[in-house]
Amino acid sequence: MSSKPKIGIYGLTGCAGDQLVILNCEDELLDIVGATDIRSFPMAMSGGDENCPLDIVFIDGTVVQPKDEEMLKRLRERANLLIAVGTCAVWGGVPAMENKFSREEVKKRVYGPTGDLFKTITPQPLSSFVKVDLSISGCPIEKEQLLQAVASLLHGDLPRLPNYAVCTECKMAEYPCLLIEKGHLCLGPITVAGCKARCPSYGRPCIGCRGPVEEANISSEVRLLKEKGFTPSDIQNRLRTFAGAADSLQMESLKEGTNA
Amino acid sequence: MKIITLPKENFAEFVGHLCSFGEIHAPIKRGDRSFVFAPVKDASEIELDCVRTILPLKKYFFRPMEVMFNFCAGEGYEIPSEVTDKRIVVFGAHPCDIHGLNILDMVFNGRYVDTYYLARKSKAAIIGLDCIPDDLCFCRSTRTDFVDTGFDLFLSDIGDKYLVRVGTSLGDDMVRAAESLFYEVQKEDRDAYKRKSIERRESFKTEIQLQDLPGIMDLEYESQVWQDVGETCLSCGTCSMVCPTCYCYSVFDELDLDGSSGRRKRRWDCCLFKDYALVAGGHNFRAKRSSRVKNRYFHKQRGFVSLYGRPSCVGCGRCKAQCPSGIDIVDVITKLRSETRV
Amino acid sequence: MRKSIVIDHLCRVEGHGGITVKIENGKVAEVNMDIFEGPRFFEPLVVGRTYDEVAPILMRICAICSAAHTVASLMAVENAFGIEVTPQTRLLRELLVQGGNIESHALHIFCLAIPDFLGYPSAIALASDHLQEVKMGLELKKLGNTIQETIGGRAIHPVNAVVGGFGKLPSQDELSGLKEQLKRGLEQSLSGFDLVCSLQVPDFCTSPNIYAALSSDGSGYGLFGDKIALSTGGTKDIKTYREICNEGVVAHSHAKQSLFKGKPFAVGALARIALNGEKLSGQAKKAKDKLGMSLLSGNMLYNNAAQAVEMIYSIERSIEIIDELLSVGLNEERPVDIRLRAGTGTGAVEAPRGTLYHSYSFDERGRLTEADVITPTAQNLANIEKDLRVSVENLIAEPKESICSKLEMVVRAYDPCISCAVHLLKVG
Amino acid sequence: MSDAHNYTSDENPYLPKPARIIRTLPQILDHQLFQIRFEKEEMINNFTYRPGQFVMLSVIGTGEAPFSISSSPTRPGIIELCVRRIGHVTNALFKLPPNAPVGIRGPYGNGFPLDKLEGNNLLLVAGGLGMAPLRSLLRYALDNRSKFKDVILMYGARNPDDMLFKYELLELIEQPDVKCLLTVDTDNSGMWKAHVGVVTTLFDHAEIDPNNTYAAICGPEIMFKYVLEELLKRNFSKNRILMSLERNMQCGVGKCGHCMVGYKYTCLDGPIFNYWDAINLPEMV
Ligand SMILES: Cc1cc2nc3c(=O)[nH]c(=O)nc-3n(C[C@H](O)[C@H](O)[C@H](O)COP(=O)(O)OP(=O)(O)OC[C@H]3O[C@@H](n4cnc5c(N)ncnc54)[C@H](O)[C@@H]3O)c2cc1C
Ligand code: SF4
Ligand code: SF4
Ligand code: SF4
Repeated sequence: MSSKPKIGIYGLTGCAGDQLVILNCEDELLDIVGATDIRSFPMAMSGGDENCPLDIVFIDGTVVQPKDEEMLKRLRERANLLIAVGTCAVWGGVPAMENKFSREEVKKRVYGPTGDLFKTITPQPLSSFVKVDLSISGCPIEKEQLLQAVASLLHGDLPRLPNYAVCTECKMAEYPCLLIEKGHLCLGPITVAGCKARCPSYGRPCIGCRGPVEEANISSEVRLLKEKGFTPSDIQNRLRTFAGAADSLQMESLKEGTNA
Repeated sequence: MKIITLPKENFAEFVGHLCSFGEIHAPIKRGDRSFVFAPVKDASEIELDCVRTILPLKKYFFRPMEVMFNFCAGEGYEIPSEVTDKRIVVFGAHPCDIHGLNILDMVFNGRYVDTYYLARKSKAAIIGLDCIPDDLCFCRSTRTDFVDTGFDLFLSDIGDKYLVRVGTSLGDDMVRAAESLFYEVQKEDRDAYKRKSIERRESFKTEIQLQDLPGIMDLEYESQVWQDVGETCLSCGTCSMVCPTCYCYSVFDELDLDGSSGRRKRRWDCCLFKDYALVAGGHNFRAKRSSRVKNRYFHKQRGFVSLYGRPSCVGCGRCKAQCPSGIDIVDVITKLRSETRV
Repeated sequence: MRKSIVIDHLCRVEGHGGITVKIENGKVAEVNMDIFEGPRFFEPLVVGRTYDEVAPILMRICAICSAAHTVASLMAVENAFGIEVTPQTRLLRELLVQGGNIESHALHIFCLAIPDFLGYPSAIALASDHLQEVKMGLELKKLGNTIQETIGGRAIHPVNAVVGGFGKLPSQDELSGLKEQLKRGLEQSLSGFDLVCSLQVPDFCTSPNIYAALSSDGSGYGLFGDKIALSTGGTKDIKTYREICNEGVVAHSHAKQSLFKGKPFAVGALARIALNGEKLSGQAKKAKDKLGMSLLSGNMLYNNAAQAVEMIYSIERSIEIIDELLSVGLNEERPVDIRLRAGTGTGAVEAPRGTLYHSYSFDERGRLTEADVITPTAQNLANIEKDLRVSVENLIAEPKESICSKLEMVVRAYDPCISCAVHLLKVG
Repeated sequence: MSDAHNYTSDENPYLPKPARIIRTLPQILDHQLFQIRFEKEEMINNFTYRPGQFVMLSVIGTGEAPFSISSSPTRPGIIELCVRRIGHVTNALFKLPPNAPVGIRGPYGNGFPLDKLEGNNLLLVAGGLGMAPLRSLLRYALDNRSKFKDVILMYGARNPDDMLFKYELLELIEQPDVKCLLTVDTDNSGMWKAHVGVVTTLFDHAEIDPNNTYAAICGPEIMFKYVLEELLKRNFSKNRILMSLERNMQCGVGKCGHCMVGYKYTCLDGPIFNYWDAINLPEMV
């Protein structure tokens, strides 16, 4: 038996982009494989071990149906460390975008009577169901952060991920501010960094794909966007595209001042 | 100080000579109305009228993110050669920019020296350039609108010539490398300089009263102003990143997949971040945003005075220009002064 | 005698799916390709969003073909507003899509399919015996990603391609750099092709197929076009894609299935080569000719070979595009301005797995009122079931395990992208 | 700007010096005493410090953190750090195998003003992990016994199992040249022979002359509060009350800004502050 950490890589409902990021580490993939004991990675390998205890399990995707929830809880039981990878797993992602209408209703409209054959639940992040030991957000996650995380985890440590806003990275890289210069609806001030301000680097406003930074001052962001002429519904749509389930983005907290 | 003149028609040629002293960096345009210091190949690329760049010159010497050393188990540490290898010539530093660097020089010297900053700084030539202030500049109030140390050469526009002050022997070398382009100062040059100097002084539109500010700040420690600014502030870090004299940083290790090699890095930090004053075990010495905002102003306007006898703000206006939520340092200080609440 | 074969979870395909086969009295009674990927209801979610938000949301239907989704989405938006993008934008978009094609095909061929043919559970296992081949596959995959990063700003879910054009243009240096890498990649894709040709392709799933693909515009082979070509003859305007993709709900699947005139049809690399292969040129043409008629034998297991041919094509075409861009020099252009108006538009692209349609309606304020997305895998599902049935019939005497692994092989040959397939459309 | 200068690594204050953990002594739950020795002979010989100073300890690959030196400069060669396991670096430290390499730089901070303390009575008041820096001062004073008048230690822990350096300190109770007062908030063992009650109750057991005594306090915030009250009640001058502050530190050498309190760097001007200075730091009021 090898003493290498036993790893499982799984996806719930989602685009599988975060698992693909793992496969996209073309230069490092063979090293990762060498340093770990990958027990199961259904997207990339057959014949995985679906029962053994795991040291680390990486999960991407959102919980949108009871099947996802069962699978997640089962993985939690098997895993020592459970890592949520990607904005879907961490915040609910695009599937959790709108929580206004009942999924069951839409399902009926879409699938007709056959819809009854499967159940859906309101899309939610992993942390709504199980304890999550580490969250790596991003839609998709950044390769560099993934590799950092893997290196730290193999070393028995949890990685320290950025805990500040995209603006910080935007300014470090000296991109002109789109909010100020162009009046774009940029979510950089409230979105957690780690992407090196990818969108502003292409002259595009941040759409918040990494989810909110801790203690984001949402109400100030909303106020300043209103001053720039955006309608409340446009602002709300934008704010809740990737992290509709986040507490800080619920309507009540948009009004109150947050921890000034 | 040696003072000479450079006719504007010789400017491009002079810039051409500078490349033998290092890679030339000067303000160029980025985006619709922003500027950055970046490498230039010749004088035509330089935006001489740029008022302020997004980032100040600190970015060259105190990098936004840098490897302090690489490590490998059993093999010790290796400092990246990038720290010390490159020579650059920075052209177009405004007086406030140079003051900013002078302040960082003080901070990074002292009982312990920051070898990264100092090594890079020692390999750079600084050529200053006068500027015309805009509404956001208040360097007259911070007394940083004029500079007399910290540059190798300093150019002041006096019409069809530049008046050139030579600050160091390196500056003199640069002049000598293109000796034929320079002339002695004539009477009309002196007159022109003085005239321009008054014109420039009169063009300042923004003033704040800073002399007794430390005392006022102590007095208004509990002011509502901090609460208000705390509510507006996004904690996005922009003001600190763009400030010429914000120098806080954080240190962290990065490990390679092999688990034994990696690097220690540092990156610019900002006292407005939630985790800035957090210690292990969870106690946060500045848990509220208002207390963090207050700290930024205190450090610049109050603490620095106690430590170095002057505020560290150089009145460049960057923090106001770049703050997404529009917080204006001048406004905050004015409010603090007029605060009457008990 | 009753027997059933159930494959709970298909591995090495993107998403969650399974296969159920019921055998009664030695005859195949039922064959189902089960899709239990959770539905994400993308189309209603995007209703009410402004036109510029649509692509960033809908590209997230799928990670592997997010470049194709992005471009199809942008084309549909522009079509609705009656905007023409510049030739430069069209070229850059094509380059982005070619990059996606290279990445996806490399991933499928080297990481998912070759292990199948050689009897390995994964590329990881394959690497212990065939390290060089796996490395080559990874390098080709990386090449596709590098193109997407350079043009789209990110390998997955591009940020730089926007309505009307691009946020930032690549530099000449970046393009020349890409070209150098592509030249190296071309060599590798040729050896990759040889490797694929050396594989024994069994013929247990051979049966007549109807193929559909965009009829490439212009003289060359391509991934874009305004017309849909069908192997039954004739072409149709992409605006009438609904006539071909007649979606219906089936009980065992969260994805809908498409039928053309009541018959299953296939899309993807094999379909494209069947319909447009005559237009191939260069090394890709040589490769196609080498395979000859076997490509058209009705054996879907040849899809991998078709992908290998396409990989050569995509690399050659990318070089061509870069040469074209560099020869005229990049124009520092901004995205074309948009005039909002109420309207409906359709965009179609050949994604790695086949034709992808996006179709939207907007109100006069540029807010989306209706969206419809038809993915290649959704179109292929019925055909997959058809092939599974044929296979079971041919294999019925074999032991269960062997049938199972062969059925999985059939499904994987289609390179299905299950999360893509699970989307939503309004009935009635 | 003028003379290009390549700084040698000797001048680089951020480079940890290679050292090794030669022994670990478990103390109480999640607290261990690490005995560390530099790899290089010259470092062992040249490393001198004052009680109250701290070092930056690197667990290479995980990071760096500040720790007070618990040993005394009177016993050179080995540096002792008493560490509580609480986060990334300390976790990694606790997991290191015997004889593992670590990095040390320092000593940093002002330490206790020994020149002032000498010739006076010493009153050391510690709570919990606050014993770490005070143990250095205590040992120093005992090794230089003649330089000090009375030496009094008051140390409180939650219960006997939470007492750092317990056996070492219990021995001191018997010793004539030091008054060692130990207390626990509660005694869960039933075996505890010394005092029970919060630290301040110990003040009733010692006679203290505020005019020729220096008090050094270190412990949790809440303890500070009560001990200060007690001292001020006894007319202690604010200049004669010394306290050790804890702040976030990333560099230890007065650059990174994190440990700034008001306008003082805890790492340069502290961590030992007298009470007057401390109350004059804006953030301490
Ligand atoms: C002058 C001084 C002396 C100290 N002496 C001791 C001692 O003798 N024994 C002991 O156990 N602890 C001591 N500490 C506290 C010790 O530094 C922290 O427990 C340690 O930093 C925790 O690091 P970590 O990575 O395990 O914790 P984490 O919570 O994972 O990380 C804490 C983060 O905060 C930073 N940090 C910086 N300064 C501190 C700080 N003071 N406290 C907490 N976090 C900090 C760390 O660098 C790290 O980035 C002292 C602190 C100071 C300032
Ligand atoms: S462009 Fe966006 S991310 Fe960058 S500074 Fe402005 S608001 Fe922040
Ligand atoms: S800038 Fe914003 S939207 Fe763009 S990648 Fe970063 S977090 Fe995501
Ligand atoms: S505080 Fe603001 S105005 Fe002052 S130096 Fe810094 S950025 Fe410039």
